[in-house]
Amino acid sequence: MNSPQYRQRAIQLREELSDEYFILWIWDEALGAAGKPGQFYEIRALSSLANLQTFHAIPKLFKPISIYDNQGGRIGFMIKKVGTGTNALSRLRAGDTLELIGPCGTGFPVFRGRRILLISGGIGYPPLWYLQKELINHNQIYWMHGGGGQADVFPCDEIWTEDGSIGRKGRVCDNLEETITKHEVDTVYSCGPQGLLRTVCEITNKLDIEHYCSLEAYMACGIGVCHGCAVPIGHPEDWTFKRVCKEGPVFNAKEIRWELF
Amino acid sequence: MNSPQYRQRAIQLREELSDEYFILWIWDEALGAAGKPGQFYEIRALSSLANLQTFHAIPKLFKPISIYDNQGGRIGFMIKKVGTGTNALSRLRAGDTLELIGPCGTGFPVFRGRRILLISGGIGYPPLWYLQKELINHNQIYWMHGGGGQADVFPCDEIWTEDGSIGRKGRVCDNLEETITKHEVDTVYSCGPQGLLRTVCEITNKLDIEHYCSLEAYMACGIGVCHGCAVPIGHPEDWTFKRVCKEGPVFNAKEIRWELF
Amino acid sequence: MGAILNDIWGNSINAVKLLTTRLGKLELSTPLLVASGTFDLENFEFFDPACLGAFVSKTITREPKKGNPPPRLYETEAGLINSIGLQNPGLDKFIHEKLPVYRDKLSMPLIVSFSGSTISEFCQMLETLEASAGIAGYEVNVSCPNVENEGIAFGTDPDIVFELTRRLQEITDKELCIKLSPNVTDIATIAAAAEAGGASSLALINSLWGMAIDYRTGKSKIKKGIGGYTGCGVKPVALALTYKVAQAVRIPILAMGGIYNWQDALEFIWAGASAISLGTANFINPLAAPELIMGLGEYLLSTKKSINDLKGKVEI
Amino acid sequence: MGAILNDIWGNSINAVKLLTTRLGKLELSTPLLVASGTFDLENFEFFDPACLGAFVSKTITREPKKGNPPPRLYETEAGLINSIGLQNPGLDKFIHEKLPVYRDKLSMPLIVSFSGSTISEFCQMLETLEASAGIAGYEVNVSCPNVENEGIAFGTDPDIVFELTRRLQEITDKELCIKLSPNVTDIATIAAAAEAGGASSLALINSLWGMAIDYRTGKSKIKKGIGGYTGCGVKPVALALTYKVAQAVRIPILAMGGIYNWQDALEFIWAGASAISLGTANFINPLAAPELIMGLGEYLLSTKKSINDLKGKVEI
Ligand SMILES: Cc1cc2nc3c(=O)[nH]c(=O)nc-3n(C[C@H](O)[C@H](O)[C@H](O)COP(=O)(O)OP(=O)(O)OC[C@H]3O[C@@H](n4cnc5c(N)ncnc54)[C@H](O)[C@@H]3O)c2cc1C
Ligand SMILES: Cc1cc2nc3c(=O)[nH]c(=O)nc-3n(C[C@H](O)[C@H](O)[C@H](O)COP(=O)(O)OP(=O)(O)OC[C@H]3O[C@@H](n4cnc5c(N)ncnc54)[C@H](O)[C@@H]3O)c2cc1C
Ligand SMILES: Cc1cc2nc3c(=O)[nH]c(=O)nc-3n(C[C@H](O)[C@H](O)[C@H](O)COP(=O)(O)O)c2cc1C
Ligand SMILES: Cc1cc2nc3c(=O)[nH]c(=O)nc-3n(C[C@H](O)[C@H](O)[C@H](O)COP(=O)(O)O)c2cc1C
Ligand code: FES
Ligand code: FES
Repeated sequence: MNSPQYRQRAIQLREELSDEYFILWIWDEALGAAGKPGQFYEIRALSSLANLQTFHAIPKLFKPISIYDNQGGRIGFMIKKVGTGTNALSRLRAGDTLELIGPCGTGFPVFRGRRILLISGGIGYPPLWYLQKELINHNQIYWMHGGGGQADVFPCDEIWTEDGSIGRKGRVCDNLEETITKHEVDTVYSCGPQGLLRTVCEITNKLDIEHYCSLEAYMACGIGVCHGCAVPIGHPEDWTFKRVCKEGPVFNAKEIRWELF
Repeated sequence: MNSPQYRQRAIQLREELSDEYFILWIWDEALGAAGKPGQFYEIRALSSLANLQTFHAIPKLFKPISIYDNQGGRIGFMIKKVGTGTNALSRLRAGDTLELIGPCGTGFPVFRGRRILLISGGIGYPPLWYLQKELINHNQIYWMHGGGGQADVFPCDEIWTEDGSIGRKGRVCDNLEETITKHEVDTVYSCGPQGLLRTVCEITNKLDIEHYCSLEAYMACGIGVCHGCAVPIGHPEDWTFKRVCKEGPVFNAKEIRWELF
Repeated sequence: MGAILNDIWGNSINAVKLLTTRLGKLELSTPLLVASGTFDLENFEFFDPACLGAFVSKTITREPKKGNPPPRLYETEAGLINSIGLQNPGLDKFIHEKLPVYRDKLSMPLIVSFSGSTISEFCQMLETLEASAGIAGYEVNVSCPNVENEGIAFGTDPDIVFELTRRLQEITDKELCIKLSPNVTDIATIAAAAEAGGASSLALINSLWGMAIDYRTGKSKIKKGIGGYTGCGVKPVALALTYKVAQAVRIPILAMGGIYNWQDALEFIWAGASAISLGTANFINPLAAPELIMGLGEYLLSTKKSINDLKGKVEI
Repeated sequence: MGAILNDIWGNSINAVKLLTTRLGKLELSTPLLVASGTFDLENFEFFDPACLGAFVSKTITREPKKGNPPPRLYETEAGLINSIGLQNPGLDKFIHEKLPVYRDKLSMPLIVSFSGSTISEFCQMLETLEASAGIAGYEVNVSCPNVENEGIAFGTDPDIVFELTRRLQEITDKELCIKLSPNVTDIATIAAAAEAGGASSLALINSLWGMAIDYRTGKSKIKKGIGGYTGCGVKPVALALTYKVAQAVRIPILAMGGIYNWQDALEFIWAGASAISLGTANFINPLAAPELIMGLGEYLLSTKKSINDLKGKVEI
C-alpha cells in the first residue's frame, strides 16, 4: 500500500474529551499496517453526491486529520471542532460511516538513542501522541504542550496555557531555549499553529538543532495532484513549493522558508 | 390583511394519505380569517440562513401550496412529494416549524344558484376541496377527479385513473363534453396539470361555458414582485403576462392564451 | 433610525452612526439596499423599512415590455436562473401609477432603475424622470442590447458606457449609478469609463449567464434557453469583480451578487463596497434584510468600526 | 471495456457501444475525461481506469513554474477557489520524467495540456512534444497572460486565438483542443476563431474569477486575492457557455465546470458536448468518475440512446 487508498469504515467508538475535542476510532488492519507517525488521512462524514439531487446539499471537501493512535489496525483520530468539516465530523456517532483517503504524506523520521523534545500546540497534539509511542523505548523524550486554556491541553511532561488556567502561564515556546539546553535536546519534533512553529523553528535553527516540523495547509485532494497545499521549502536561493500532503506534512525545520509564507 | 404575511407556525398534526401524499395542519386564526378558496401559501420547512455558516446547506425557495382546508384557523395543506421542496416538507412532523408567506393570490369567484362542475387532476384536488365547502350549500356540484393510479385519487363524485386501477379508465376530461351537457353545467372550476387544463379550456370555450381555471407556475417571491410566474392572459390581440401569484392563480379560461405557453 | 434597531441595541445611537454610508451624492442611513427586480412594496409587510438605506425599483424601459415567455425561473443547487425579460409597464405608467405610490409609501430615498436601447432613448427617459418629484437618484441598467451597435449590450463596451454616462450626467444632478454586467472580459475598464463619464457611483453585479436542462427530457428549464444566474453560487465572482472595480475607480460601489447574510455583506465591504444589495436572498428569506442589518450593526458595535473604517481594507 | 462496467451491466456490449464518442480526431471509449490540474495517476488507486475515455495532464509551461504563494485554496458554499499559479516542472522535466511514466501506466489516450506566453513559445513547445512518443493530443491552455500583447490573456482575443491555432495545427496532426476561458464578453466568437484556425475540438470552461474574504479579519482567503472559481456553483454558467459555443461551431466540445454526477453530465451532452470532464468533483468524491460512468451507462441502456443521439438535442 504505497499510495493513499479510499475506504468507507464504520466508527467503532467515539470518545468525548470535552465540548470541543473528541476521538473517532475505526478498525482496519491493512490501513493500520500502512500508517506511520506523522501521516494523516483525509476524512469526512459520509456524503453522497446523490444528496445533490434529493436534498440539494452540496458535499464538501475531505479534511486532513492526523493519525492519533494506531494499535495494529485500531486507528484513532483526535479532532477539534473548528468549522464546517470538523463540525460535520463531530455529529458522527458509533456505527456511522467515515470516508477516508490515506494514509497520506510521509510522516516523521524515527530515530534511536536521542534526547528528544516534542513540542505541540492545540491540535498539534495528536500526531505527536502516535509518534512518542514509536520513540518511547529507544529515546529520552520530553514533551511540552500548550493551548489557549484548560480544554486545549492533554497529558504530557509540561503543560502551558495562555490563560494560565492549568500548568504554566504563557506560550509553550516561551522558555524553549532554556529547556533545550537544560535537557540537552538533540532532536525536536513539533506540530501546531503556524505562529508557534515559526518561533520554534527560529530557535532550533539558531541553536542548530535537528528539528522536524509538521505543517498545516488547506487541502483539496490530499494525494498530491492539485498542488493546493504548497509551502515554500528549500534553501533561501533555491526553494520550491512542496506539497504538505505528499512531501510533507513533516519538513526539516531548516528548509522551511517562513519568510515566503 | 390585504397583502401576504410572513409567519412561522408549529405543525399541529400531520396526516398520512399514502406514500406520496400527506396533509400538514397548522393553527392561525388571523390567517384563517384572511384566506379564501383558490388562494395559496408559499411554504417551506424552516430553514435558516445561519445554516450557510454552520452546515453549508443553502436554503432554498418556498413552494406554492394551495389552502386545502380552513376551519376558522385550522389550516390544512395537502401535499404531494415530487421534488426537493416537497420532499423537505414531507420530512416535517407535528411540532416542527413551517414557514409561510400568504395568503397569496386572488382565489376563485364564489357564486350562488349555479350548476357547477369541479374538475381536478392529481395535485389539483386540494384547492377544490376548500372551494366545494364554500359552494356546497348554495349550488349544485358535480366533482370529477382523475389521476395516474389509485394513489392519486380522492373522494369526489366521479373518479378516473389512467391505469384503470379504480374508477373509470382514462383521462378525467375524456367524457367532459357529455358530462357538461348531461348535468347542464353552467360554471366550471378546474385545477391540475397543464395538459388537462388546456383540454378543459378548449372544451368549455367551445361550449361557451364560464370556467375558472387555477394555473401552476414556478415561483420565486410568491407576492408579485419578481414577475417570475408570468402566464399570457388576455385577448388574442391584446394580452399581457399576468402573475400567477398575484392576479392568479385563478384565471378566466377564455383569457388564458394557451397558444403562447 | 427605526424601532427595529433600537429594540436590539437598546436605543444605541452608536450603531446607527456606524451604519451610515455615502453612495455618491446620497447619505444613506444604512448600507443595505435592495436589488432591482427582486423587491417591491409588498416586502414591507415582512419587516420594518428602516432597515433599508435606499430603495431601488425594477428597471423600466420607455415602452411597456411584455417580457419573456414562461417558464422564467429555475432554482439550481446554489442559486436561481431567471428570464424575466425586463417585463415592465413602461415609463409613462411608471410615472403616473407607480411613482406616486412610491412617493407616498417610501420612507427612504428612491433610486429609479431604467434602461434603453439607444443613447438618446436613455437621455429622453432621464429628462422625463427629472421632471417628476420624489426621485433621489438613478440606476442605469446597461445590460440591454444596443440597437445602434449591432445589438451588443451597452454595458460591454467602455466607449459607449463613457458616452452614455457623459450624456446622462449633463441631464441630472441627482445620484447617477451605472449598473455593470459581469459577463465581460474586463469590468475594470468599463467601470473606469463610467467614472470618467461622470457616474457618481457604480452598481455590480447584474446576473451572470446561466442555464439548466432537464437531464431526463433534454428540455431547457427556462423557455428562452439561457437566463440570468444569481444567488449564493455567484458570490465568489461578484466579490472578485467588486474588488477589481474598487481597485480601478474612486467612486462608491453598490455591490451585490449572492449576498445572503451579514457575513457576506462584510466580505463585500472589505472588498471595497460602500453599500450592498439583497437580491435573490429576498426570495430565500423574507427576513433577510432585517437579519442582515442587525447582524451587521452588532458586528460594527462590537468592533467599534464604521462601514467607512472597513471599506476596501481587505488584506491581500 | 473494463470490468467495472461489465459487473454492472452483465457483460452488456451495448452500454459500451452507447458510451463511445468522438473528440475531434480521437475515438473515445467513454465520454468521460478528467480536467487538467485536478487528477493524476494517484487517483487510479480509487477506481478502474477504464472509466475514462482519455486522460488530460496538468498544464505545463516551457520553463518550470514555482506557482503562487499559499494559501492557494478555499472552499465556498458551492465550489472551490484555487490559486495554484500553474506550478509545474517545465517542459523538459515533463518529457523526461512524467511522460515515460504516463506511457507506461496509462491505458487510455493521453492529452497533454500546455501553455505559453508568446505564440512562438507555444509553437516551440508543441514541436518538442511532437518529437515524443505516447501523446494522443493536446489541450492548449490559453488563459496565460500574453507577454507580446500587454499581458492580456491569449484566450480573450479572437484574432490571437485564430493565429495561435493556425500556427499550432501546422505543427501537429494529432488532436488539437483549445481550452477557452469563461471570463470573456463573447465566448462564441473566440470559439469560432479557434475553429477557423484549425482546432479539432474545444474544451470549456476554465475557472471563473472568484474571491473570498474572512469576514472577521478582512483577510483574503487566497494569498493572491482573486483566484479561479470552480465546482457546483459554476455549473449554470458552464452550461450556458457550452450551449453558446455549440451553436457557434461544428467541432466537438469537451465540456466541464461543476459536473459532479451523471445527471450533470447529461445536461452538458444535451447542450452540445461530445465529452465531459470531472474537475473539482474529483476532490469532493474520489469515486465520482466510476459513479458517473455507471449512471450514464445505465441511463443510455435504459433509453437505448447513444451519446451521439443526445448530443446537442436540447429543446429550447
Ligand atoms: C496534515 C494535517 C493534519 C491535521 N491533523 C489534525 C488532527 O489530528 N486533528 C484536528 O482536529 N485537526 C487536524 N488538522 C487541522 C484540520 O484539518 C482543520 O482544523 C480542518 O481542516 C478545519 O476544517 P473545518 O471545515 O472544520 O473548518 P473551516 O470551516 O475550513 O475553517 C475554520 C477555521 O479554521 C481555519 N482553517 C481551516 N483549515 C485550516 C487548516 N488546514 N489549517 C489552518 N487553519 C485552517 C479557517 O481559516 C477558519 O478560520 C490537521 C491539518 C493538517 C493539514
Ligand atoms: C398556486 C399553486 C398551488 C399549488 N398547490 C399545491 C398543493 O396544494 N399541493 C401540492 O402538492 N402541490 C401544489 N402545487 C404544486 C407545487 O407547488 C409543486 O409540486 C412544487 O413547487 C414542486 O417543488 P419541488 O421542489 O418539490 O419539486 P422540484 O424539484 O422543483 O420539481 C420536481 C418536478 O416538478 C416540476 N415542477 C416543479 N415545480 C412545478 C410547478 N410549480 N408546476 C409544475 N411543475 C413543477 C419540475 O419540473 C420537476 O419535474 C401548487 C402550485 C401552484 C403554483
Ligand atoms: C427575478 C430577478 C429579476 C431581476 N430584474 C432586474 C432588473 O429589472 N434590473 C436589473 O438591473 N437587475 C435585475 N436583476 C438582477 C438583480 O438586481 C441583481 O443584480 C442580481 O440578482 C444579483 O444579485 P443577487 O445574487 O443578490 O440576486 C434581477 C434579478 C432577479 C433574480
Ligand atoms: C486545483 C485546480 C487546478 C487546476 N489546474 C488547471 C491547469 O493546470 N490547467 C487548466 O487548463 N485548467 C486547470 N484547472 C481548471 C480545470 O481544469 C477545469 O477547467 C475547472 O476546474 C472547471 O471544472 P470543474 O468545475 O469541474 O472543476 C484547475 C482547476 C483546479 C480546481
Ligand atoms: S492537497 Fe492536493 S496536492 Fe496537496
Ligand atoms: S412568483 Fe414572483 S411575481 Fe409571482
